[in-house]
Amino acid sequence: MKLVRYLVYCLSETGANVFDYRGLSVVALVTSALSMLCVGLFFLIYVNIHGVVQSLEEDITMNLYLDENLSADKMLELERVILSYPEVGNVRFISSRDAIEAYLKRYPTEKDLMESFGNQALPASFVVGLAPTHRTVEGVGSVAKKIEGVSGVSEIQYGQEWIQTLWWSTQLLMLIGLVVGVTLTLASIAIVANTIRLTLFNRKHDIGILRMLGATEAFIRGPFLLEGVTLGALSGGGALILLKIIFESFIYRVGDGFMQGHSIVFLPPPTLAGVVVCGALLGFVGALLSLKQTRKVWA
Amino acid sequence: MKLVRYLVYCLSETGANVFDYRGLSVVALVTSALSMLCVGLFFLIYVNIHGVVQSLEEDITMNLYLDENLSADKMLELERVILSYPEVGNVRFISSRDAIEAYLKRYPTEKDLMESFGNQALPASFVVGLAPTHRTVEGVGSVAKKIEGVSGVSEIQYGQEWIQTLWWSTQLLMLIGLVVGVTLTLASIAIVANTIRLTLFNRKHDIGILRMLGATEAFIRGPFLLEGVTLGALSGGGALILLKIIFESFIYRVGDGFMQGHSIVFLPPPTLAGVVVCGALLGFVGALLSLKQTRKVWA
Amino acid sequence: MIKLFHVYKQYDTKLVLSDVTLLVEKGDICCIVGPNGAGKSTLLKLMFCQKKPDRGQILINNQNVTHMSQKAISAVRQRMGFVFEDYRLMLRKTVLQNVALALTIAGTPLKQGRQNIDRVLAALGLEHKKHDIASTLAAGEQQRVCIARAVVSDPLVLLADEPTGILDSAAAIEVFDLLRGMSMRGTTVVLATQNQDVADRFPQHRVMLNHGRVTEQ
Amino acid sequence: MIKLFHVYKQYDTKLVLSDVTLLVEKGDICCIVGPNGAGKSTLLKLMFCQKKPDRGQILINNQNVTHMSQKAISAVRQRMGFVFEDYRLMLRKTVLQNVALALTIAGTPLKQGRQNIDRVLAALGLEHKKHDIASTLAAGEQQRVCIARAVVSDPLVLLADEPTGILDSAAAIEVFDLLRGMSMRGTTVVLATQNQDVADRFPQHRVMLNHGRVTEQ
Ligand SMILES: Nc1ncnc2c1ncn2[C@@H]1O[C@H](COP(=O)(O)OP(=O)(O)OP(=O)(O)O)[C@@H](O)[C@H]1O
Ligand SMILES: Nc1ncnc2c1ncn2[C@@H]1O[C@H](COP(=O)(O)OP(=O)(O)OP(=O)(O)O)[C@@H](O)[C@H]1O
Ligand SMILES: [Mg+2]
Ligand SMILES: [Mg+2]
Repeated sequence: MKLVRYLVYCLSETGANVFDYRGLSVVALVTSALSMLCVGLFFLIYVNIHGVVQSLEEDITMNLYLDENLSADKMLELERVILSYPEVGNVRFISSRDAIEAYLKRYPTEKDLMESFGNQALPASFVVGLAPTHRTVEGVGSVAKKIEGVSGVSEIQYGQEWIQTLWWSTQLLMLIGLVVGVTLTLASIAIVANTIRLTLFNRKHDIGILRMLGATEAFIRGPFLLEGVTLGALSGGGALILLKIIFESFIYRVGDGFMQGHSIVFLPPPTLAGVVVCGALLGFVGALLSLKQTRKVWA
Repeated sequence: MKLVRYLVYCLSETGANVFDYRGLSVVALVTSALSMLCVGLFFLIYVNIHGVVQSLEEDITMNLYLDENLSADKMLELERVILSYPEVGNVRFISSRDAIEAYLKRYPTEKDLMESFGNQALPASFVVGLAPTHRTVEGVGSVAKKIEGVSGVSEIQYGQEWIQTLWWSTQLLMLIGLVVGVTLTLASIAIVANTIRLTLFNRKHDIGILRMLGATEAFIRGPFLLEGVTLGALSGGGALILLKIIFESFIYRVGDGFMQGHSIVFLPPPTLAGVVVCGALLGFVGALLSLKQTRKVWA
Repeated sequence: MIKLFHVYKQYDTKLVLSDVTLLVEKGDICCIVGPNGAGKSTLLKLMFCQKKPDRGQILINNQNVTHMSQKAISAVRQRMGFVFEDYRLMLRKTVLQNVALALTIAGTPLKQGRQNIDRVLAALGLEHKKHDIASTLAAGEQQRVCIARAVVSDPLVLLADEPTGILDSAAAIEVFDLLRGMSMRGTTVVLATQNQDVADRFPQHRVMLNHGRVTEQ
Repeated sequence: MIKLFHVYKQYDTKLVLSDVTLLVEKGDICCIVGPNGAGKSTLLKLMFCQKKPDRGQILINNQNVTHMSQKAISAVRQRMGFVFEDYRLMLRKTVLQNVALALTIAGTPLKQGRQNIDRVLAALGLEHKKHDIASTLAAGEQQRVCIARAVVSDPLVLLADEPTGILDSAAAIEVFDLLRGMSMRGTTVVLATQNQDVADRFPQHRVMLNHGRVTEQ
C-alpha cells in the first residue's frame, strides 16, 4: 500500500519533471537516441557480416599435398593419423590422377603440357574437412600447424591469405565497433545525466523541503531515477525504430550485392528487447551519476 | 566609467559562476576542448596533405605523343598552337631518338629489342608544362580535353589515374572534414550552451532580483555571455595545446614517411589565433542559445 | 518531549548560542522570545537536526539526536512538524499536494490522511484554496499552508518559527487556537517569535533569548 | 507621485482588485491596510510594473506605465525601490554586494554610492554585518538588508510590502524613522501591511483595502 503510493508519487513527479522541461527532454531523447542508433547500426552490420563469415568458415577445407612416390601403406597410415586429430572431421583422398583429371576438366587446352609431365604432373593430396567445433579461422590455423610436422606431407594449402584477411577484417570491425560503442554509450549516459542534473537543479528548493519533511535519500531519488530510466528506455526504443526504418529503406537494398546470396537479417527479437533494457540501464546510470551531488549540495 | 563598473561586475559574476560550478565548468572545458581538438586534428592533416598535393600539382606535366611520320613543319605548327593556349606554360620537344636514348639509359638490357624496331621504336612527343595558374588537377584535365581534338596528336598522357585518385582523396578528405567539423562544432556549442543553462537555472532567483532592480536584458546577459566566450576561448586554447603536444610527440614522427620529403608543418599562427577566436565565438553562440529562454521564463 | 543540556553553537568566532539548557514537557507550549539575531531560529534548527551543536546534548522524545545518521534523522523528522522561514512551499504544486506530501512521507494511512487534511485546512480557513497552485496564493495564505502541512500528520513535536509574522489578527488567532488544540492532544510545541504580543498569549512557558543566552525562563 | 485610475485586476474568474483609484503625492507616505488576501501585494506589483492591470491606468511620476516596453520598465524601476516578499537577497553575496548592486544598476556615482551605503546600513543597525554572506544572516537582518537595498539609491518611489512583519520593535522603529526621513527628502512611499499597529503609525494617508476594494481613504 505504501509502495503503491510511493510509485504513484514517483510517476507523477517524473511526469511533472518531463513535462515542465519538455524541450530539454525532447533534445535529450533525440540526441541519445541518435547515439544509440549509431551503436545499433554498427551492431547490425556486425551481426550480418558475422553471419557471412560463419557460413564462409563452414566451407573451410585444407589441402594436404603429399610427397611424391609415397607408398600406399604410408598414405593409409597418414590418413589414420590425420583422422585421429579431434579438430579433423573428415578426410578425402585425391590421387595424382584424379587431380590431373580435375585440372584438365577446367583447362582442357593444357592437355599437351600435362601429358609431357607424365603421371606425376600433380601430387596426390588429402582434402581435410574440419570438425564442426573447429570450423573457424583460428581453428584451421591451429590444425595446419599440427599437421605441418607430419612426415609425408609436402605442403598445406588452406587459402591463408583470404582467411587472414577475413580474420583481420572481423577483428578490426569488432575493435571499431567497440570503440564507437563505448564512446557513444558514454555520450548517451552523459546526455541523460546532464538532463537529469538540469531538472535536479530546478528542484533544489523542493528537494530541500522533502528532506525537511523527513524523506529519505531513496524517496527523493526515486523520481529522478525513474526519469533517467524512462528517458533511456525511450531513447533505446526510438533508436530501434530509426534502425528499422533505415534497415527497410536503405541497408536492405544496398547490402544484398555484398552479401553473396546470404540474406541480410535485422537484429533478433531478444537483442531488440536487450537494446531497450540497455537504454533503461544507461539512463539509470546517468541519473545515478547526476544524483551523486544531491546529498553533498542539499544536506 | 559606467562601462568599467559594468565590466567589473561581469567579470566578478562570471568568476563566481565558474567557481561555484567549477566541476561542471571543467567537464565542459575538457569535452569541448576534445571536440575542438578533433576538428583541429583534421584541419592539421588537411593543411599538410594540401601542401603535398600542391607541390605535386606543380610537377604535373603532360606528354603529347605525336603521330608517326609527322613532318617537321607540322610539328612546329603544332607547338605554336599548343603554346597559344593560356593554360600552357611551356612546351619541350622530345624527338623519337631522344626518347629511345632516354629509354635505353633506364633499361640498358633492352638494347637489342629497341634496335629491332628501328628509329621509330618510340614516337616523338611534346612535354607540356602548365601555366602556374592552371597547375591543378582540374587544370590539367581541361587542357587535355582541349588538345585531344588537335590533329597530329596521337595520344595524351598525364597520369590520369593517380591524378584522379589524388583529386578524389582530397575531395573526400574535405567532405569528411566538413562533416566531422560541423558535427563537433555543433557539439561544442551544445556543451557550452548546456553548461551556461545549468548556471543560469541556478541563478534564476538572482536573475529575478536583477530584473526587479531595473537591470536591462543586456545587463543580465552580460556575465553569461562572458562565461560562454571564456569557456569557448579556453576550450580553443586547450585544444591547440593538446594539438601541439600530439603534433610534437606523434604526428611529426609518424608522418614523415608518408610525406615524400615534404616537411610537416603545424598550423600557421593566424590560424592558431583564429581557432581561439572561433572557440570564443562558439561559446558566445552557445550562451546566446541558452539565454533565449531567460526572457520567457523569468519575465 | 524536548531536552537541551548546555548547548553551544558557534559560527567562526561568533557564538550564536551559549549554554542553553531547556526542558519542554510533552504537550507543553514553549514560547521562545527574543529580538532579531538572538538565535531563536538557530535553536529551532538544532532541535530539528538541521544543524549540529558544537557542545551539549539534545534529546527529542528521549532520543539523543546530537550524533545521528542522516537516515535516523529522516525518521525523527517524520514525527515532527516545522514552520520555518526558508523551506516553504513547492510553488508549482497545489495546496492539497503540498499538504498531502507530508502525509505520504510520514506514511499516514490514506483515509485518516484525507480527514486530517480537510480538518486542518478548515481550521486555517483554506478550504476554498485547496486546489489553487501555491504560487498564486497571497503571502499570508502561503504561510497558513505551511502551518497546515506542519500539523497535518499529527506530529509529536511541532517547531514553529515566527508563524504569524505576516498573518492578520484573525488568522493569527486561528493559528494560536490550532496550536493550543494540538498541545492539548499531546503535541509538544516550540514557538519562536520576536513579537511580545504573540509571546503574551503563551504565558505558561516562556523563554527569553538574547545574544544566544537564556535570560529568563 | 503615483496615480491609479479605476484599476481592475483579475485572475481567471477571481477579481483581486476592483475599481481602485488612488493618488499618492510626491513625498507622501501612503499606508495600505487590509487582511491577508486583500490584494495589497497585487496592488504594489501593479505599481512596480510587475503585473499589468486588466483595466484602468497607472501613472508613476507622470509616466503612464500601463503599456510599456520591458526596456522602459527597467528604466522606471531604476528610480524605484522595493521591499517585496519574494525577490529577496542574493544569498551567495555579502550584504555590501547586495546593496551595492542596486547602485550599480541605477548608475549612481561611486563616491556618493559609498556614502549612501554607509549611511543606510548605519540607520538600520547593519554596519557590523557589512561583509557577512547574506545566507548567514538572521531572518530579520535579511529583511533589513532588503530595506537597505531599496532605499540606498534614493529612489523617487519606494514600495514596501510588509517590511516589518518579522522585525522586532526596535528594528521596526528604525525602519519607520528611515521611511519618514526619505519621505521628507521627497521620496513617495507606499507601504502595505495587515498590521493595525503599523498602520497607526502612518495616520496621514491611510487606505483600507478589503477583498480588492478600497473601503476607506
Ligand atoms: N550559517 C551561519 N553562519 C554565520 N552566522 C550565522 C549563521 N546562521 C546564523 N548566524 C548568525 O547567528 C545569529 C542568530 O541567527 P538566528 O537566525 O538564529 O536569529 P533569530 O533569533 O532567528 O533572528 P530573527 O528574529 O531575525 O529570525 C545571527 O546574528 C546570524 O548572523
Ligand atoms: N497569480 C495569481 N493567480 C491567481 N490568483 C492570484 C495570483 N496572485 C494573487 N492571487 C490571489 O489574489 C488575492 C490577493 O493576493 P495578494 O497577494 O495581493 O494579497 P495580499 O493582500 O498581499 O495578502 P497578504 O497580506 O497575505 O500578503 C489572493 O487571494 C490570491 O490568491
Ligand atoms: Mg529567525
Ligand atoms: Mg502580500
